[in-house]
Amino acid sequence: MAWAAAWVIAIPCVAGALAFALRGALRGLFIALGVAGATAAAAALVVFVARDGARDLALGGWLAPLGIRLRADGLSAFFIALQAGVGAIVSGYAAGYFAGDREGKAFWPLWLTLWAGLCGLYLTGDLFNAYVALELIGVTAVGLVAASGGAALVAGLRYLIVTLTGSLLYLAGVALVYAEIGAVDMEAAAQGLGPSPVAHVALALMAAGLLLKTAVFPMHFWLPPAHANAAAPASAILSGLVIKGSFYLLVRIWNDVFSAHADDMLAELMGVLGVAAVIWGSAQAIVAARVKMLVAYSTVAQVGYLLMAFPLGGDAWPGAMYFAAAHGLAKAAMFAVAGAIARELGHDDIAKLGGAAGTLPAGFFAFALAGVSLIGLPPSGGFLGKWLLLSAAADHDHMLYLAAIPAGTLMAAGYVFRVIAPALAELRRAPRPSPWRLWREAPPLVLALAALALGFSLSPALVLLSRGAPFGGGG
Amino acid sequence: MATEVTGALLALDVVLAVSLVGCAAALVATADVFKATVLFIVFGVMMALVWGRLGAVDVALAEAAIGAGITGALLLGAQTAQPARRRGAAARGREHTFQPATPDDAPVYQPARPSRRVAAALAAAAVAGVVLLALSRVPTRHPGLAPILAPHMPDAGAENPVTVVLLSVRAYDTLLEIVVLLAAVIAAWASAVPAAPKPEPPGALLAAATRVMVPVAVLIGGYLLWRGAAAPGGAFQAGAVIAGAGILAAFAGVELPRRGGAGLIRAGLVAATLVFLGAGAYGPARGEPFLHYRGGAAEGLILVIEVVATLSIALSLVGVFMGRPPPRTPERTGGDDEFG
Amino acid sequence: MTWHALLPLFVIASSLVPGIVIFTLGEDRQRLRTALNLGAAVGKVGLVAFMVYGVAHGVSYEARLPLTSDLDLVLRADPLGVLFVSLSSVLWLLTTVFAIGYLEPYRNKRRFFGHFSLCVSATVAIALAGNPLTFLFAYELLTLSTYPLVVHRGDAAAIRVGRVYLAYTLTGGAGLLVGTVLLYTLAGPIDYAPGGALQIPGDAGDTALWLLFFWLIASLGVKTALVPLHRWLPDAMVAPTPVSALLHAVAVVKAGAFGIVRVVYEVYGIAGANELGLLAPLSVVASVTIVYGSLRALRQRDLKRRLAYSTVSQVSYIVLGAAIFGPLATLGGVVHIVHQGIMKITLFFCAGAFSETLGIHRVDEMDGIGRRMPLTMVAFTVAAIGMIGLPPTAGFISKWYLGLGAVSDGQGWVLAVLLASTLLNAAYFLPLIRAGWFGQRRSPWPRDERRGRFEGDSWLIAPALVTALLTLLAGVLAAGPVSVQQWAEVIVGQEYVPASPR
Amino acid sequence: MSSVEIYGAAAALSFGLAVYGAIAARPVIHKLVSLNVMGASVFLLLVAASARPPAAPDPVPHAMVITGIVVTVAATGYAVALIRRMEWERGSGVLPEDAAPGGAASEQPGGGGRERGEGGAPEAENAAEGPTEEGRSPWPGPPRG
Repeated sequence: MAWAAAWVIAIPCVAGALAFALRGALRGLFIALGVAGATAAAAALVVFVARDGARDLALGGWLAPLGIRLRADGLSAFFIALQAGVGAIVSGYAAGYFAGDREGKAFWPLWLTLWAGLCGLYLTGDLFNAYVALELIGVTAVGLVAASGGAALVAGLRYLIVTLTGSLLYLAGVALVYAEIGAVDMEAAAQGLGPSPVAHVALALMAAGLLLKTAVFPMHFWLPPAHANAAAPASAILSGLVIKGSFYLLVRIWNDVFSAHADDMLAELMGVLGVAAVIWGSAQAIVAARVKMLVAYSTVAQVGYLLMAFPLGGDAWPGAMYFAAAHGLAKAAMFAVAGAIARELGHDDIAKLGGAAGTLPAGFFAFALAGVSLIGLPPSGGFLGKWLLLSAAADHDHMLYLAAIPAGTLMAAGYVFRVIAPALAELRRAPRPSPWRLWREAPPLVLALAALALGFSLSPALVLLSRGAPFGGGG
Repeated sequence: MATEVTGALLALDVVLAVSLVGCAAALVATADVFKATVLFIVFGVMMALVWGRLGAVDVALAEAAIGAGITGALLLGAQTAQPARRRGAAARGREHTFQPATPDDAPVYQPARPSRRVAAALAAAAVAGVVLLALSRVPTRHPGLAPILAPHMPDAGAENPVTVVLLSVRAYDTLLEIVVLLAAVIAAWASAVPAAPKPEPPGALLAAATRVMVPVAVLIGGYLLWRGAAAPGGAFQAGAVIAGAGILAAFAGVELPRRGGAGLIRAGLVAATLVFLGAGAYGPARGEPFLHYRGGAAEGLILVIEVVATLSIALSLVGVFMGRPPPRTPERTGGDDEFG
Repeated sequence: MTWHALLPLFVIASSLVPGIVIFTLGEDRQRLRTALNLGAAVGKVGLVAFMVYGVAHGVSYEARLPLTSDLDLVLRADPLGVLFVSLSSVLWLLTTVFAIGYLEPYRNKRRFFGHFSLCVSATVAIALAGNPLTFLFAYELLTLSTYPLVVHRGDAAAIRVGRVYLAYTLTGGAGLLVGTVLLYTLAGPIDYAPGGALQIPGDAGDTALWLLFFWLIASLGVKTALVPLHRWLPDAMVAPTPVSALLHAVAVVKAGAFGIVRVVYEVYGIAGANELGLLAPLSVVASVTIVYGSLRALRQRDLKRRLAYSTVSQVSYIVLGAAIFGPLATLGGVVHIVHQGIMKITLFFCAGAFSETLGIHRVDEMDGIGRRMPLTMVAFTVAAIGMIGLPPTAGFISKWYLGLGAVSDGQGWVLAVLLASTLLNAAYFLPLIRAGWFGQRRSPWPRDERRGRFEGDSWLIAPALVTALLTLLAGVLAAGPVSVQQWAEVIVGQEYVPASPR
Repeated sequence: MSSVEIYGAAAALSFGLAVYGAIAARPVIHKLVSLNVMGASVFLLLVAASARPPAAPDPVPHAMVITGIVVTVAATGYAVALIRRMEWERGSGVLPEDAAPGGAASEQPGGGGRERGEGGAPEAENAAEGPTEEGRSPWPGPPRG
């Protein structure tokens, strides 16, 4: 079953290529097959890893330090499961959202190749191959943003410049690793890298590049305009999934490759950046004028929580991973609803949302449920993620995070209810709902309910995460 | 004799290194974008020489063909005139046409705000300093991956080690790289400028040059592709040269076959990805891991992949340079409504 | 999951599932929605009765959902939990009847009854929570399900009050989250256990436990409306009366008090808490709240705001009962959980009936109301007397045991507090009764809805009469075999057994 | 100081200069040029830092560099397409945050185009307006009938 890892990458790739080359019904068929196939392959891989533990696949039969090694362990399977879950539902949403207009034609090939790139990043065990995957993700993600033209085009161009700079900083780190040990395979690097300053410099450069691509405060300036101005399905994909890619790679090299060099000073810096991101992002979200801008700044804030796992360590790691999954689901749901609002009401200004729950009852209900997970109220995945982070903070007496996480929770409540409250207000006039309404409200509801369901299913996730993952003891 | 030779080579290295950094410094410092682009092309040629000195001949070829050639052409193309953008229904009627950039009136941009420049300088100093520090501590002993590759060379399907690494050992990298190229074309076409510039009829000199250069370039490309198996060359360098020919032909107004021209181009763009994935699936079909091919089969497969890759790379580079999809039928413009 | 484990889940599901179904029903499906509501309420009361019978005979019902190797969600029917469940299920039935009558002219009924059911499910989950984590789950769910009810009217005032309500309750929730995490860090994953789950160490770690106790009390205090944190309760009177009736008499405020009782008795244990000297400050806070609440109620012109401040004061009796060491005071506190519920809900029902039938909202408009709506006024009078604490009503029982407990623990000053609050209660309830029965009606009623044979809508008046009757029965039959006090004595017995098995 | 170390140092220096250019340059094309220089210098760093002169040149980093070069040209091509579209839509080749105060007249991208106020065409109107101009695609398409 080792080849399941390869199909997870190959199927969306083929589907993306065909979605570009073909036209008409055949194209639609291959897109649907691609999404279904990729999801099935991902499910097979997750079951496979959960059952039999981590598995390596030496591509082309070339053994590790020379050839490229695909490594499917708990951590990668967890993120691939998130990618498949959110990806499939957002694809359904996009089918309804783009029904027929031009912008949708460029969406599908870019989205499917992005899917392949993300799965490639999650599975790769090779540092240079991760660079190529990062580039593929960067170019396709910018493509998704810039396809909408206007302000999205400017945001996309800025995003492209930033993501290229980030990738090259990361590559400089890989170059130094290769200079030090003559190999770019993660495992070889983990064993070969001694305590020399070259390794420290390589880690610093790679971390800087990846933090830039994960939009960590203060390098977050490019994210809000890009995610807010893109089309709703694109924003859902970007905030929910693409941000997780570079974060995953940072976690992978921090725990696997540079575990001996991840000294406290750098970890503490990450933690402080995380706290600053939570405070700054939430503050910006509270004063944002548009729903999409609010949700985009919320992403900047939630990435802050993920970074808090670096200084805390221990069981903060599974907590952060679980929080990332819950955030992926909830954020995709929120952007989907924001898209539905923009299409139904013609605008998404928060000030003019009065009584909007009348036209989009299920939509605002989904937004509220997703908000519950984003704020971190039980019973949601976000709550359990924060619970694990908090208990790790309490164990190590990190007072800063013990204060920052609840503060972030309250600020998140602040900006989520900014959208819910006016929507509940009395309905003045009921604009005529469009026929696509249900198709645009169902996917976010499913995503939001999934985020809440995570509130009860922590143990299977922890079992999966422990399969050979860097912080899992399991086999 | 040997010492003078090594002494002379050392002097050459110093000169090359210094001019490389000087080029980069001038390029970054200048306020005139056109001057910066020309300096970049010089930088690219310098870099090709450096690759030669470092014994990386394949890379030197790639750098010259793609780094300096295609990228230079792209950057210069970005500064040519664009068609007028007339307000549609907004009837504000404002109209402005961009005249072609002639060296004398090329735009001179004010430098960024001092605060931005200080921050940039700090970041630059930090990065350069950190890398220099690391370079000073790099060990001198490790042998790299060459000795590990050597024993596998006989049944690897090609003599040139770089081609073996590119198309067999790290074939997955190359696959992803081709998908990146495809993605770049798709994304570029999605944001195409709807109004295509009105190409003037080619001057006599251009027409004559094209009639001579294009066939020669295609021939060189073919040669590079074929020699790639045993000596420096290969799909990417060949693809870049043929792309150069394609761009020249486009400017000279060479016509495309009438029916299905656009469909053919799309198939060509996508061919490399599909063929590569097909070759990859050849392994699992025989119980081997993905992208596994050895011995006789390897030679054939590598050749097929290289040929198709050259075609796709050439088309992708021309496609990205044009910046818009080819028109499906004569009467419809190549605007972004064509993308579908 | 044996059959015994399913009962707690069924009790919660009996209101959760209809709630979800109501959300999917159309706004105009009036008849089906009413049937669903009433059916669910009666079903829940039946299930709870069965559970009470089971627990009385020593059957243990416990449902356990493991989250991680050591963290799990537990629903357990222990005597204290069952007491609160029975209170909420009975009062939910009555309030549903009242709400159906009250909301006749309103719109958005689907949204109201959907969230109404979710809110009761959360309250029942709070009652049955077996460990602090489950309690936190249900506590936050309660906040989420009550917010739409508070802002139900949808006008600017409701939205503003909603924002204040959220600010207070979510801050309390965040505090409880941190508190529970610290509790789990200090003591490991504990369950509620009669007599206290924490091993109170002799001297080491006192300050940590001491600080944690008051952090938890402060977090829970927001919903209990302890003095500095009570601002949101009077403002929340903007919500429709059935919301005020159920939420502020039974669900939200009582959940906070119930949480404090859990922390004092089942986390720290009354003995441990007394040892650490935690009870004295708590009793001071409770007493201050009691007196302050009554003082503010005195000056309120609006009837519902006066009742709200009275709630602020009355709920702190429960906290006071928990803050005095000794079985009698505990009995007084626990019994008051039920008594305060039924008395206060009667007052709200009457206030709702007055405003819906005669359109009166202010205290000085009640002249001669007894002649116009005698039945409702009788219920109002019984409940008011109960609030003051005169025999034979239930209120007397609570205050009586609180007084006895205070004396037996040597806390004489508590008697003074009880006396003062009783006088203040009289000061702001008796004038209403006098005006109601003996006042001369000069101006006509602002609105006169004579529906059906009764003095007003029977759906509104019947629940008030039933709860007034319950108030009397709880007072008169207190010492009898089947009574609230009897059940409370079982609870008290468990809390004070020294070496109770953990 | 063998030649490999010289080139290593040159790579580090030009890498630094390119970082400066990528941040400080105002027109996006100039940033793009700096990015390409940054890419070339990182590739040089990769090969120079790991080369051990007496030993035969190691093919693996060479392959990586070729892959890197092609990826960089793909990204550059896409960036150029975006810059062209931005100039066409907004009339300015400078990102809003880098705009010179008041949009000096002399800064026309690619020749004489007047740089309008940074507001540019209101976003909504851009997206809605489809292709309005005629104009033959430069692709070597068949001549118009």
